Amino acid sequence: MLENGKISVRQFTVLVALYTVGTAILIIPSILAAKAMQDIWIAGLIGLGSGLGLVFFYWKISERFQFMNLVEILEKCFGKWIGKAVAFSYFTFYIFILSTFVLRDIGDFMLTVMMVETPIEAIHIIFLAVVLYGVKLGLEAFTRTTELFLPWIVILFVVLFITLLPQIEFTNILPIMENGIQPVLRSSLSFIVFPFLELVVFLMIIPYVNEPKKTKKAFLLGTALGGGLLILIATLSILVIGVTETARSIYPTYDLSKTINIREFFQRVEAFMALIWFITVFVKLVVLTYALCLGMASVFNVQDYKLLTLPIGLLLYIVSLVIFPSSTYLIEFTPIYDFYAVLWMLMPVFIWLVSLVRGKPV
Amino acid sequence: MVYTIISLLIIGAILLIDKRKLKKYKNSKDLWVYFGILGLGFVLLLIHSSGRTLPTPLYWISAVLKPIISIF
Amino acid sequence: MVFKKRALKKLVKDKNEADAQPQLEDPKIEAPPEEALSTELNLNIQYLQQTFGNSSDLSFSDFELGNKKAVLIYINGLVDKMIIGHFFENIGRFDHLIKHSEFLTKTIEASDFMKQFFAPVNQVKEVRLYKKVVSAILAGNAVLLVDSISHALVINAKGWRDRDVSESATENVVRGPKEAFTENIQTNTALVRRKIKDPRLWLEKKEIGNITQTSISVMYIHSIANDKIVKEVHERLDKIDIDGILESNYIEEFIQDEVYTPFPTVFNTERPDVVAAALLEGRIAIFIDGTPFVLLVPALFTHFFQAAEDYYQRWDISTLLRLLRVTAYFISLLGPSVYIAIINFHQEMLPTPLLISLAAQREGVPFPALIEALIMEVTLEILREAGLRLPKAIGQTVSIVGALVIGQAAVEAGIISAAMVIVVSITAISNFILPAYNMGIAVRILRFLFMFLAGSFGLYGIAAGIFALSLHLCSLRSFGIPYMEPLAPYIGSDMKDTLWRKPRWKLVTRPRLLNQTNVVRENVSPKNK
Amino acid sequence: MKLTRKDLIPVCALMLILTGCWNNREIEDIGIAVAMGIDKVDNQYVVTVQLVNPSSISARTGDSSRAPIVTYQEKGKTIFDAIRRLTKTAPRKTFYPHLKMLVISEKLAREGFANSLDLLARDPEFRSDFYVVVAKNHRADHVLNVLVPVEKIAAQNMYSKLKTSADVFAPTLALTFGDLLHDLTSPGKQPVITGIQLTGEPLEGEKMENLQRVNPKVRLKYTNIAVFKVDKLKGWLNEKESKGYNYIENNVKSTIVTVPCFTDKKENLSIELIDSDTKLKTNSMNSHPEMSVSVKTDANIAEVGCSIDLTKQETINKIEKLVEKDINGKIRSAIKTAQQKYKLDFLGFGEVVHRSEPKYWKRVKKDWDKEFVNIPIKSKVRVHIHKLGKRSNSYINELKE
Repeated sequence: MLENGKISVRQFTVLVALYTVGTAILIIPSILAAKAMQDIWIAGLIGLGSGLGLVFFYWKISERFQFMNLVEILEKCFGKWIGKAVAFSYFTFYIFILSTFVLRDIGDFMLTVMMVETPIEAIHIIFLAVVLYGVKLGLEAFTRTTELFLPWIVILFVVLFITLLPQIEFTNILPIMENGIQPVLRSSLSFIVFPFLELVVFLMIIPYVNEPKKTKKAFLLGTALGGGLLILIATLSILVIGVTETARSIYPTYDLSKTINIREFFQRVEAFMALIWFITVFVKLVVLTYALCLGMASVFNVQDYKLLTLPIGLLLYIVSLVIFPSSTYLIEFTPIYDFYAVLWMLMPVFIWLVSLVRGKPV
Repeated sequence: MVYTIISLLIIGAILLIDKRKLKKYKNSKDLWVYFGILGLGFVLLLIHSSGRTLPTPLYWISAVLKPIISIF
Repeated sequence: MVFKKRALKKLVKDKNEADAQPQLEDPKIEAPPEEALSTELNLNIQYLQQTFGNSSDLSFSDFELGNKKAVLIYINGLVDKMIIGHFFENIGRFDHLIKHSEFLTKTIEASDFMKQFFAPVNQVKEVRLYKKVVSAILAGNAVLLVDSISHALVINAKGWRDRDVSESATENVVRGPKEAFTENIQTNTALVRRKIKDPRLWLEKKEIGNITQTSISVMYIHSIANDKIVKEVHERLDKIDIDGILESNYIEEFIQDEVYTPFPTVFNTERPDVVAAALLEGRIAIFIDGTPFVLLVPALFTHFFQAAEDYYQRWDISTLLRLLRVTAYFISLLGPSVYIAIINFHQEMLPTPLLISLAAQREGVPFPALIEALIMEVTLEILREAGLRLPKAIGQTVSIVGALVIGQAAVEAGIISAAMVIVVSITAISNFILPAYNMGIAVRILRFLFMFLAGSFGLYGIAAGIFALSLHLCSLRSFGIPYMEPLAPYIGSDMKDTLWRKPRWKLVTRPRLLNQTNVVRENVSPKNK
Repeated sequence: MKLTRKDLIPVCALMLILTGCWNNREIEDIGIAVAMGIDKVDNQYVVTVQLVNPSSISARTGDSSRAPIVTYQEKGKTIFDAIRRLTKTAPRKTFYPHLKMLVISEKLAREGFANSLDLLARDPEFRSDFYVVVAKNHRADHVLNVLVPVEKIAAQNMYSKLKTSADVFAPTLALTFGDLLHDLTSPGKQPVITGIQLTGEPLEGEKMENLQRVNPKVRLKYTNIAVFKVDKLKGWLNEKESKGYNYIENNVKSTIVTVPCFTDKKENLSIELIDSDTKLKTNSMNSHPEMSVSVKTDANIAEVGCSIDLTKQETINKIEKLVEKDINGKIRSAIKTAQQKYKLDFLGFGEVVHRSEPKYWKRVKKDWDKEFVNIPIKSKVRVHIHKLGKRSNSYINELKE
C-alpha cells in the first residue's frame, strides 16, 4: 500500500465538500451570471443535479473495482502497460493542468485585489510550500486539518450571509427565464465541468477511507453541501450586487464581501472573508497535489509517494507561472477548457464500458 | 540573475529537505523517477529564470481543440 | 517516537566512556560489586569504605551484639535519628537476652529476632548481595552487618527533611483543593490514593538513571486506562538510558512523540486533584521522585486549556472562561502580527478615523512597524524572564520599571507608537491567562514567526502560517492519540468537555481515547520505522 | 559543516525579511485621500485630491494651527495620468480606499462623465462605497478647498451631511459609486445625482479664518437632484420634484410634510413621516400600458401652528387627507417633469417593467424613454397618523386672545 493512513467517512465528506467549493467560490458567480443572468440559481440547481449524477457514476466505478485507486483500476481495465500509459497521461494532462490552474487562481486573485505589487512567484512559493508540507505529512494529517478548518468556514460564511441580509434586493432575480432555457443550460454545463467533473480525483482517495462501502452517501452529501454553498454564494451576489456587476466582476465574491457594512462599524472586512477561499483553495490544491503524487508514484511503482512531492511541486510551480500569459487568455480559453475537460470525462465512461464488456472484474 | 540564484536556492532547499529520504532509497530505481522529474523541473526553472518565456501547455491544447469546437 | 537514534547512540557512547573511566582509576576494589557478602565483618566494612570513597557522611556505628562484633551503617541525614536511637535502645534493653541465646549462629532466627525489635514500625529485609547493600544504604536505609554472618539486615530507617504538603504555587484556584505535590514520591502517590480508594488504581515502579537511581512510578486505573497506551508508556520508559533524572522534564523529553515541535505533548501538573481526574478519564500519570510535577499522558491540545477550577465552578461560568482562554490564546498568538499586517498592508481595513489617528501616532517613529514590534516584544520577553528569576520583591520592581517607565518613556520619546505598546501589552497579558505554562511558551515562540510572515506578506502570510501551523498540529500525536482530538478528528461525544464544558450530569461517558473507531495505532510515530 | 533541515529555518526567516517588502507601505507614508474632484479643462481632466493631515487631526498631538486637510491638483489626459502626476506635487503616495466623496463639476457632468470613471471601477484601491455629487455652478476644486467647522475633515463633513439629510429630510440622495454604475448601465433607469453648492466667495473658504468664525463665511450646502441622460446632465429638479423622486424610489426613511392649517390658512402643520413604503406596478402592458405608484406611510404629528382639535378622529382624517394630497402633488410633479420636461425615465419604471413584463420589455427596451413618455402613471398615497407627540391638543388652543 502506498498510503498507510485511514480517514473516516465523516472526514471524507468534509474533504469532498471543501474541495467542491474550492476555487469555484471565487469565480463561479461570474461564470454563471455571464450567460444565465438572473437565473443563476436555476443553472446552479441543474448543474448540481447533474453533478450528483456524475459523482454517483464515479462511485459506481470505484465500487465495481472493489475500491482500488484510479491507477489500479486503469491497469486492471486496460492491462498493465496500456493502463499505466493512460493513467500517466490522465495525471499529466488533466490533474496536473488542473492543479496549476488552481494555484494560478489564488496567485491571480492575490495579485489583482490584495497585493498588487508583490511578484506572483513569491505568492506561489508561499502557498505551494504550505501545500507540499501538507502532502508530505500525509492523508491523515491534512484531512484532520481540513476538519479543523470546517467550523471556521461555517462561521465566516454565516457572518457573510447575515451581514449581507439587509442589502438583499429580491427583485434582482426577476424576471425568471428571460431568455429561455438555452443560456441557463449552457451555464449549467460550465458548472458541471467546474467543479463537479474535477471530483474524479477522489477515486484516488476512496480506497483509504476506513469503510469504503459507506462512502457513497458521504460522496454525494459532500458534493451536495459544497455545490449548495456555491449556489447560495452565486445567488447572493446576484441579490446584492446585481447581475451586470456580478458578470462583469472577475472576483464577484470578493466584491460581495466588500459591500458588507453594518452601521458604518462592521465594514471593510473583505480581507478576513478572503480566508474562506484561502481555506477552500488550499484544501483543493492539497487534495489535487496528493492525488497527483500518489498517482505518479503508482504509475512508476515508487514505494513512497512522499518522495515525489517536492519534484512535482517544483513542476507545478513553474508551469503555474507560465500557464496563462494574461488574464484575457484565461477568459478566452475557458470555453475550450470546458470542452477539454468533457473529453477527459470520456475516460471514466470508457472504463465503465470496458468493465461491462469484460464482465465482473477481479 | 537574481531569479537564477533563487532557482538554485530552491533546488538546493529541495535536495536538503529530501536528504533523509534520498539516503533511504539509495540505489533504488525510485531515485531515477525522482531525479527525472526534478531534472525536468530544474531545466524549466533555469529557462524561466533566464528570462525566456516558456510556452504554455495550453497552447497545444487549444491548437488541437479549436478546429473541433468550431465544427459544433 | 522520541528516541531519535542519533541521540540514543550518543547516550550509549557517553555511558560507555563513563563506565570505562572509574575502572582505570580504581582497580583496587577487591571484590566486584556483584559478589555476595563475605562472612568477615572487617572485609565487608573495608569494601564499603572503598566503594564510597571514605565519604564522611557514611557512618559506621560499632557495637557488640551478644558476643559478636556488629556494625550499623547508614548515611547521615538520610536516616531518621529517632529510629537509630530506638534501635540502640532496644539493643541495650535486650542485651542480656541476646547474650544468653545462641540465635546468632543461625540466620533465620536472627531475622526473626530483629524483626521483633522493629516490627511493625519498620520493615526489616535481609540481603546477601554486596551491591544490594550499597543501594540500600544509598536509598536511606540503615544496614546491620554482623561478624561471621554472610547476610545483612536492611532496616528501613528512611527519614529526611521533607517539604510539607503545601499550597500549589503554579496552579492556583479560588475554589477547590489547595494541596500540591511535594518532592517526595511516596507522599505524592499517597495524595492520589487518598482520592481514589480503589484496588484497581495500579502503581508500577521503576528506577531510571544509571547514577541517580530515581524512582519513577507509573500510575493508572486498570480497566479504565487503555492497556496499549500503558504498554507503550512502559516501553518508552524502559528505553530511557540516562545517567540522571532530576526533574520530570528529563522523562518528558524522552517519551514525547515528536521532538521538533514547540507544543507540549505531555502534560504536567502539581495538583493531586488534576491527576486524579485525569486517571479517571483513563490517562496515565508518571510520578518522578524529587519533583512535585507529575506527568500525565496522553496530553491533547484541549487539555492545556482546562484549568482545575473549571470543574469546581458552575458549568456555564467555566464554559465562558474556557472560551475566553481560547480567544486570549489566539490574541496572544496573532496580536502583533495582525496589527503589523493591517497597518502595513491592509490600511483599507481600518475605519477612517482610526487610520488617521494611527497615522498621526506613527508620524516621527523612526522604525518600520515590524522592527518596532520586534523591539517591544523582545523587551517584553526580557522583562518577563528577568521578573521570573529575580526574588519576588525585586521582580515586581523590574516589571514596574519595565511596564511603566520604559513604555511611557519610549512613547514620549517618539521611538515607539502608543498603539504598539497597547498591542504588545494586550498580547502579553493574554499569554498569562493560559493555565498551562508550557503551552504559553509555544505561543511566545510562534508569535515571532507570525510577525515575520505578517511583515512580509500581510494577512496572506498569516493565513499561510495558520495553515502550516494547523497542519503541524494535526500531524502531532500524543501516545498514538491525534493531538487535536476531539476537534480533528472530530468526535462529537468528546466535545462535551473541550472548548466548553457541559453540565456535570451530561458528562456521562469518558473520552473515547480507548475505543476510537479511527486510528489509534500502536507504534505511533511513522518516523521511527 | 553539514547542512541539515534545521538550517533551512534561519535561511527562510532571513529571506522573508529581506525579500518581503513589495506591498509594504508604512502607515505614516501614505497620503490618505478622502475626497476627489474631477473637472475638465481644454480636453484634459483636472483631478483634485483632498488629503488629510493626520497630525493636525489626531486628538493627542492635535496641532490646530495647521489646516486639517490639504488639496493637490493636477491635469492629465486620463484620470490615472493625472493621479500619477500628483506624485510630483503631493509629498506622499496617495491612498484611495478611504475615499468618501467624489465631486464632479457641473461642466464635466454636462459634457458626460462616464468615460472618465473606469479607473474608479477597475482599480482595486477604489472601493465603490463613496458618495458621488455634482458641484452645482462651481468647479470641483472649489468645493474641495473649503475648510469646514465641527468635523475637521471636509470630506467626512460632506459625507455625514449627505447621509443625514438623505435620511431625515429627503430631497437629497445618498448615491454611492456602485449605485451610480448600476444606474448608468441599466437600460430601465437614467441616473440622478445630488448637487452640492457653495455659499459665499469660494476663495474665502480656503482660509483658516473660515474655521475660526462662529458663522463661517463659506459653507457647503446640498441642493436638489440633477437628472442625467446616461452620463450627461440634463437639468435640475426643484425641491418638490426631488422629494417626489425619493418617494417614488422608496428612498424616504423619514421626512416632514408641511401643510396649511385648515382652520387658519396662514398657519401651518408639520407632519413627521416615520415610515414610508412605495410600490411600483405595471398593469396589462401589452394592450393598454399603464403603471401605478402606491405609497403607504406612517406619520406622527410634529408641530401644530393653529388651533384645531386633535382629539377628534375627524380632524386627524382631515390632516391625513391634506398630507396625502401634498405627497401626491410631489409625486405627480416628479412624474410630470420626467415625462414632459426631460422625457427621461430617471424614476426607474423601466426596471419594473423589465421584471414584471419581460416580453413586453424586450420589444420596447431600445426606445424605452420614448415609450415611457406616453404611459399613463397613476399614483395613490395612503397616510396613517399614529401619534400626537407628548401632547394631545396644542397649548395654542388655550391662548388668551
